[in-house]
Amino acid sequence: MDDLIRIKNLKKNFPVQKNFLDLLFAGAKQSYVHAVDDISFEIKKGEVLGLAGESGSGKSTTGRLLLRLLEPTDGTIEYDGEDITNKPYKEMRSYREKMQVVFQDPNSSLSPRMKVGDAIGHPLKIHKKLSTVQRKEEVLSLMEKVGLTPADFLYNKYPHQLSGGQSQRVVLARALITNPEFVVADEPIAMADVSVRALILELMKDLKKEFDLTYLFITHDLSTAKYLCDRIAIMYLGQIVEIGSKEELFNNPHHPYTKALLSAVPVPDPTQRRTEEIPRGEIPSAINPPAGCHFHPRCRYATPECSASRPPLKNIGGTQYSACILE
Amino acid sequence: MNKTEKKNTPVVEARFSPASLLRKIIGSVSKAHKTYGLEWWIMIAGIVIVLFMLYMAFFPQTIAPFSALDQDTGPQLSAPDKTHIFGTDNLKRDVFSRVVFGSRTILGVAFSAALLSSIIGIPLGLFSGYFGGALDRILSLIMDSIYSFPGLILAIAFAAMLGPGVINITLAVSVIYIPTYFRLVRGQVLTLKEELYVEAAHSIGAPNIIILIKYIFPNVIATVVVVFSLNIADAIMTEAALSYIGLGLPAGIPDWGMDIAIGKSFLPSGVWWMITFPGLAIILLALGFTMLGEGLAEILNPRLLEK
Amino acid sequence: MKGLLRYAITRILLTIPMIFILLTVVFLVLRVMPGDPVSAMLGAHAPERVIEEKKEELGLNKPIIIQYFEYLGQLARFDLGESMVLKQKVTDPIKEKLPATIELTLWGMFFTLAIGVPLGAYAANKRRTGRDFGIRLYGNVAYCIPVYWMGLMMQLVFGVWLKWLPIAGRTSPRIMSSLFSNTGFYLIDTLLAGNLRAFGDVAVHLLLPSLTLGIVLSGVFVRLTRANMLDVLKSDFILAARARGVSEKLVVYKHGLKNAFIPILTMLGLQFAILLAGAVLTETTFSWPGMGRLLMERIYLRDYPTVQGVIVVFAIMVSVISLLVDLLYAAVDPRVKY
Amino acid sequence: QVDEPTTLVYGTTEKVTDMDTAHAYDFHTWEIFQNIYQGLLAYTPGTTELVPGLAESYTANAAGDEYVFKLREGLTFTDGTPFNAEAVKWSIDRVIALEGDPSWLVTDFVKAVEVVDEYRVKFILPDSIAYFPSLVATVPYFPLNPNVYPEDRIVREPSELVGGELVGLGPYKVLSFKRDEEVVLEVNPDYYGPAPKVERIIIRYFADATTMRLAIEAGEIDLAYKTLNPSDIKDLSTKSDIITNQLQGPYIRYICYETSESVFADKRVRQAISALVNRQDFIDKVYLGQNSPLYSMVPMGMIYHTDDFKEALGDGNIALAESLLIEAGYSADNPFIFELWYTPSHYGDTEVHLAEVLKDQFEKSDMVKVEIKSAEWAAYKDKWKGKEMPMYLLGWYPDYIDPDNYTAAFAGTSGSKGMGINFSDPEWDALFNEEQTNADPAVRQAVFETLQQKWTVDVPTTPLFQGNLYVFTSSNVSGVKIGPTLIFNYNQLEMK
Amino acid sequence: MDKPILDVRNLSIDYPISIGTVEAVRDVSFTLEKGEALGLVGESGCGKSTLGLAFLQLLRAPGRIIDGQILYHGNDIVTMKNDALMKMRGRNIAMVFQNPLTSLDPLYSIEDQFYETMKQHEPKITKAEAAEKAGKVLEDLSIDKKRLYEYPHQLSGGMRQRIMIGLGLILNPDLLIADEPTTSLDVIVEAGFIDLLAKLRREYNLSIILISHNLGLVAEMVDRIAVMYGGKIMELGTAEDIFGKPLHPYTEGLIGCVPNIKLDQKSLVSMPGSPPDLVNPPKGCRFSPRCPKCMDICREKEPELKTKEKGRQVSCWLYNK
Ligand SMILES: Nc1ncnc2c1ncn2[C@@H]1O[C@H](COP(=O)(O)OP(=O)(O)OP(=O)(O)O)[C@@H](O)[C@H]1O
Ligand SMILES: Nc1ncnc2c1ncn2[C@@H]1O[C@H](COP(=O)(O)OP(=O)(O)OP(=O)(O)O)[C@@H](O)[C@H]1O
Ligand SMILES: [Mg+2]
Ligand SMILES: [Mg+2]
Repeated sequence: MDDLIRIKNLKKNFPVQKNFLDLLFAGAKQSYVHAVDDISFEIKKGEVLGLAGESGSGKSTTGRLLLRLLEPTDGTIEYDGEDITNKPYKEMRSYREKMQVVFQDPNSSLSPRMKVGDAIGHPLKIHKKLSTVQRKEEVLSLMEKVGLTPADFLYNKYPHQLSGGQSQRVVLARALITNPEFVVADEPIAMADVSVRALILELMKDLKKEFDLTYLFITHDLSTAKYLCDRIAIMYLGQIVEIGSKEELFNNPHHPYTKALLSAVPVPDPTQRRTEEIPRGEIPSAINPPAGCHFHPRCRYATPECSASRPPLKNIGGTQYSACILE
Repeated sequence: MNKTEKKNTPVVEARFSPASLLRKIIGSVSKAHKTYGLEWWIMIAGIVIVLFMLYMAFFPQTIAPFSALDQDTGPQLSAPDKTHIFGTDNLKRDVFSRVVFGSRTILGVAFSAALLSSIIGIPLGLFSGYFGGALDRILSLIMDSIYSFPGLILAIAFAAMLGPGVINITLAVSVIYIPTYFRLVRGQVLTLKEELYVEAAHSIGAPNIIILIKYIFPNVIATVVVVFSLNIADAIMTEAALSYIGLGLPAGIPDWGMDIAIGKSFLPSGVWWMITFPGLAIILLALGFTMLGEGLAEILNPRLLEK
Repeated sequence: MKGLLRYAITRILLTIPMIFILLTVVFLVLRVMPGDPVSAMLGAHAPERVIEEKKEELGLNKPIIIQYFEYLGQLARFDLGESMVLKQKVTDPIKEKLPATIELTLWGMFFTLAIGVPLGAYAANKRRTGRDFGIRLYGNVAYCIPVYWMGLMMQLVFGVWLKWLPIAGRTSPRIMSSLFSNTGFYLIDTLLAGNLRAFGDVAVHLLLPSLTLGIVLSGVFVRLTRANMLDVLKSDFILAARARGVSEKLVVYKHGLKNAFIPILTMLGLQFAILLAGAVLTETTFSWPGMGRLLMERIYLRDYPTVQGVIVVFAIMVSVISLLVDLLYAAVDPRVKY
Repeated sequence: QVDEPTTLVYGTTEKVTDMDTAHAYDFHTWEIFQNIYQGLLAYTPGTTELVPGLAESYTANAAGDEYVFKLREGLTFTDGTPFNAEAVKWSIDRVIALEGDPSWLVTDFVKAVEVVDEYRVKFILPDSIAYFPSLVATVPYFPLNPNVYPEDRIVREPSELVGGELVGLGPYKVLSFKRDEEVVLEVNPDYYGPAPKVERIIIRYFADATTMRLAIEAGEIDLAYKTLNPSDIKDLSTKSDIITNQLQGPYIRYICYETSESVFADKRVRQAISALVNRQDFIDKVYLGQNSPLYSMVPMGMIYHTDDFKEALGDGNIALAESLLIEAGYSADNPFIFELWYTPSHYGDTEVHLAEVLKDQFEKSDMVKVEIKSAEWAAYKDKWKGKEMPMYLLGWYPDYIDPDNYTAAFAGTSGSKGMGINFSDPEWDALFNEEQTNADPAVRQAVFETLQQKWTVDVPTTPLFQGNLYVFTSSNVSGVKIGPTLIFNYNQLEMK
Repeated sequence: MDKPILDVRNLSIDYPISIGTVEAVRDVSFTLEKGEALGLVGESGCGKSTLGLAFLQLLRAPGRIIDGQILYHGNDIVTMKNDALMKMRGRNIAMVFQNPLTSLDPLYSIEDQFYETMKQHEPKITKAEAAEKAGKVLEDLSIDKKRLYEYPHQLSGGMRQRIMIGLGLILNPDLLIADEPTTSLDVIVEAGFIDLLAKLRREYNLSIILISHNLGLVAEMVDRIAVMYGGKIMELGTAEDIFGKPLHPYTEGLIGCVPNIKLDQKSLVSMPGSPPDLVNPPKGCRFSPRCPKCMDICREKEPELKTKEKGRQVSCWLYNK
């Protein structure tokens, strides 16, 4: 299998907003949120890579960087062997056809004043020269495929007239209308009701087969990640702490953070209640992350060494890599 | 669904009759009232007032018994009675007729002023907010400065500069409302710019100008409509205030603010009717637009007015 | 404290561009205006030579851009210059009229808040009752009343018909004006002089104009307070406080009103600008010798420096008020720290 | 307890301008000067009769271009400075040098002032000037204290004077001065004449007529003078506890035409429009009957006044107007269209109405279409200079009491230009010259009669009305004597 | 067995709104024993929060209880007077809400809010006493005492949630109602929170009603579960029973929807459709339009909540012959 996406040493800093007079007076230095801090990975064609981690760990930022919706501070992004890190906005347009995104909140990712049909059809309008009738037909047929039935009826609805599940399908349809190769799904089910979650997950699975897709699946729910992904990367404070195939990671987690996450996931089975202790405290600020391994203040196994320098990702067998000095 | 059916659909829709249209309107009215409750009635009251005033402005002669300028309608300075329901002024003109004809002036000025300031303010706000940069900062600074300053005082300066006249006063009033639209639209664009659907539009490769027109502008328009209506109410007050202090229109055009100013000197003699009625007319008209705007706001976007 | 000071200084510095922009606008507007101070000042008989000399003397013959930069230079030295039509410093009439306007607006603001906030809070608490509806209607109508018309009506009722209250001026003609040379705030001056009769006279004169302003502006605050109260009463912490058994009175007034007051505070700065505009009209209606009247008079006389000076003072007043509002804000809201 | 001085509170809507005789040029400031200073000549209160003031007598030479005034002896200013010919010369020279607004009243008529001896001063005129004595009674000719007034600059506030007190040789002095609020006058103990009966006068400045009217009604002021609204005057006149003093003032209102290039260049349309004016109608409507129709630029009550306009053109004479218009090439299909300008605040709130009623009167003829326009005073003046206003409304208070001041100022080539009328006719100019230089009353009478006759033909302006003045006092005040000169001597006032 | 701490009988709640009446809760009955933890699960909009608020008579306008009783230690909360209610709230029954970020008044310090709560119930308490007591509780919740003098915005979400619990527990109530207490928290913080609740439950002998749509969370915590759908209880039983052998098709669907990290699932059960419109609820069983095992009778008549076996109730025609 080829790599469809390859990113190297990707970084993204967000300047912390400060009044310019503040800077002038206090002499305060401009500080940054290190949202994504030097990460590298690749996604193979046809693969589903999961990106998991707590809130604020930089998952969405990574997704946006891949799609060039944000400009990286540093590092490179390759798509299908081509470096797209510095492609100008206009040239990126041809890639947009192949790379798509589905966001967390279907309601806010649809313009409230745009009819369903127009919203789904808009990418076509931009990328393909089709007559209005042709476009409508394509949209309708895709709507049927993603289960937006009766398509004809829903075509002229506004997003607020749809149920949560339907909106999420519209978003999926919009992402798929140009026949993309790669889809970034940023927590597509986080806002949905339990029953809808299952429907969307199933649908995504089916669509992947039908359209031969590659996914970057962002989630903070490891259960869903396990259900859908082939490989999973665990992020903590802008860094990837562990990456590996689903089986490797779940059966043999290496990094203490991965372990903690796994044990914290509630299991819908009262007979299997958790017994392990979980780490204390909350994720620190990404403005001044702890030195060395970012996780060390919460880590049960932390040694002085951990705060000294950042441990690199190292192979610990198979395709599994972990950024922990522990054996 | 087969093709013949599809083709039929528009035909069915096109075959409308006045009766069906009426049924549709009544249907939506009654449904809407159920959904929106009191706000709906406020808006209806506003619409009724505004429509009435519009009618008055367009067809004053159907309501007014005299011409606004007729200086021989009866006795001088007579209190309201049967022939002159609002009394007469010192030039023996009929106050009621002047109020009726005056609606045309004030509505015309207020509406054109609001329109003009929105036509200038909205695009400026859209571009400034969307593209940002140095121009945005400069524009914002200018607009904020003007906005935070008492508008009427600026309008006074402009009106004094331009001199009296319908067009001049319209310009003077519109200048002070440009920042209102600019700030509103810019603020909205700044939030909308961060919306996921705008990001989604970027992700499908839509050019900036399309994003601005197709994704951002339609979402701004709802609030703009509300503010436009409230703004007309404001412009009405400003126009009347300018006329009141003598910076409005030259003589010969019936104008409520000016009539109040003139009536003012008769106040100690107990001539209440010359000021009372034009004033009530201003209140009613402004109230109409405020209620319309507020109703719209609650219906279109309940969060707007709280800001 | 240091942060506060820095914040205050920052804020004051930030007002400089605002004043600069307003001045530029006003400067240009005044120069484009037909008529100039010389023709407003001199009689119809004045020979051309005198007019020219006068213009030369006032610097009106220079290119506008030069006049503009000269004026800015002057301002930078905190000098508002001299009136062009009357032989006086611009600051002289301002010093005299400013207290009148401040006295009027402060009391106007007092009545605005005293009427608006309690009514709004009450209406929110009695949501969807007849009283609520009545108060909302009051709010809407008050907002739409032209302030000068309200003033005239007050004059008509209380001055002309009932003859209870004086309808114009700051004092009765019989009160000697030498009494007021201390601060220019008549209420304070009369108290300082210990002249209670005069104090009463001044208070009575202040009543109608400030009440007029108060009533008209209270409309906004009724609506604002009501909307904010409703919003706050819906919020989670109100429900949480109730769930802990906190009494209704505390919930509504300690938590509800205080929280609702924060957005009202934000509006206060802006409303003050409206109040100032209203004061201009009220001054005209009640013959109140304040800044608004000064402005109008001097615009007619094309007294450029004085008009500009008045605008600067208005702008400073607006800024000072919004600074005060911000400081108050910090006092009320622990989330805001300077 | 000290006795309060008898105090009279005087209300007015006027304003004090500069406290300097070299610069003040308005009736109210002049009125104050007339009470704190004295002229060489004065008027018997309430009449146009000139009597000696600070000068005991005067003589003129045969050519009429030199006047010698013999001053009253032994007077000193409050600070001890003697009043003498030096002081008179100093004062006149100062007015000439400072070139203030009214300085033309001196510079146009006086070539030089010479000290003859301690109490004798000589005015050398460029020409014979028939009405020079009445000029000498005007404020710019008032002698000032050379040790108090600065020589080289105009004084605005009394505080700028040496000593900071405004006191002259007149019956009153300024006790305190608060611009636009109040001026307090008190008896001048050094006044040589009989002491005034009212010891203190507080002049209260009102921002508007309404307030002043309420104040006099409420007894808060004892006297109200200039300017009340017609409705207030009407109401106050009916009040039993208020005394109404009505007088026919020298104040006139008229229409000006731009006669050189505007649509009014043709004198026939000026005649036609004058014929359309209906004076009683607007007096009733706008002024509630309070002014008098005026049919000549020379006001009624002044010497040589005739009513020529009445006979020649009449009032609301549509037939005549239309025939004149047809002659000038207009018809109902091709109406005469023009702009009527007024200035909204300078002449009070009634001005709008005057414009509106005039428009209505003009448009009584189908051949006339009027568009009303307005401009504030400063712009108004610019506009008349720029010939932007074809027709505009003005009013006139005399500078000195003579028909010349009502005629030459409008129709003489130079005066007319300054007023924006731009009327010029050598024949007229010759007549003005005659009337100005010839002191013979019979000759002057003939000239003015001709002029008034010609006025109805060439119509450089159309007289509208003559203003009545009203002084309201509370019932305990008497002694209001204001004649056609409009000089209000406070020392005539009495309070019961 | 002791008398139950809470006995809910045939409770029905309406929200009359302009377009009709939302039948938010219908005919709900259950009991809660001392020290027991009950989970209330169901999809969004099925009336869980409404029910939770009803126990304190805190329904948001225009909600009102139209029928039924809520017996707390035998006293009916539904008919309780305002004064009595006020005394009961916080002291006997405490409640923790979904959004910790907005559940504390931002304008008052944590101490103020503790003091206010205590003062309300013990008018004589001094500020110092209150602070001491509050400090102890905070320590129990592993929060530094010093935090007492801070304002809500200075605390993290997790801390605020614990403060909310602290405010709930300060008066030693015996029943805690937690309405989706962890929705806005991260998994690790959430897990910590569950541990904390378990500890408190042991120490204070608390009874808990945990409202959540996170089945995993409920499975971790509670003894018994009530499954709600469309305002009604569909099934009630011990956690093991509900997850082990669900009876109601809705329960079955709900459980099948959720991916289980401990399992290697190839596919999930999907349950098409959406919860009913409670203004016009479907005729018959409210779940019938979405039910895979729907029978004719289901569309006609509503089933009753019948006891199937000991401690097990279900409302379904399948078991209700
Ligand atoms: N546009 C932005 N400007 C400034 N900071 C940002 C921006 N976007 C994200 N951040 C910061 O970057 C960090 C990472 O954010 P990101 O949204 O990538 O996290 P996440 O893992 O997706 O979290 P979540 O699970 O909450 O979505 C956070 O601290 C966030 O506050
Ligand atoms: N204040 C209210 N006014 C009108 N209807 C309401 C109100 N509050 C809730 N409802 C309605 O009552 C029903 C039950 O709402 P409730 O909030 O109890 O559901 P829930 O199960 O807690 O849902 P969620 O999981 O989304 O919190 C819903 O249909 C809701 O629309
Ligand atoms: Mg994210
Ligand atoms: Mg809920």
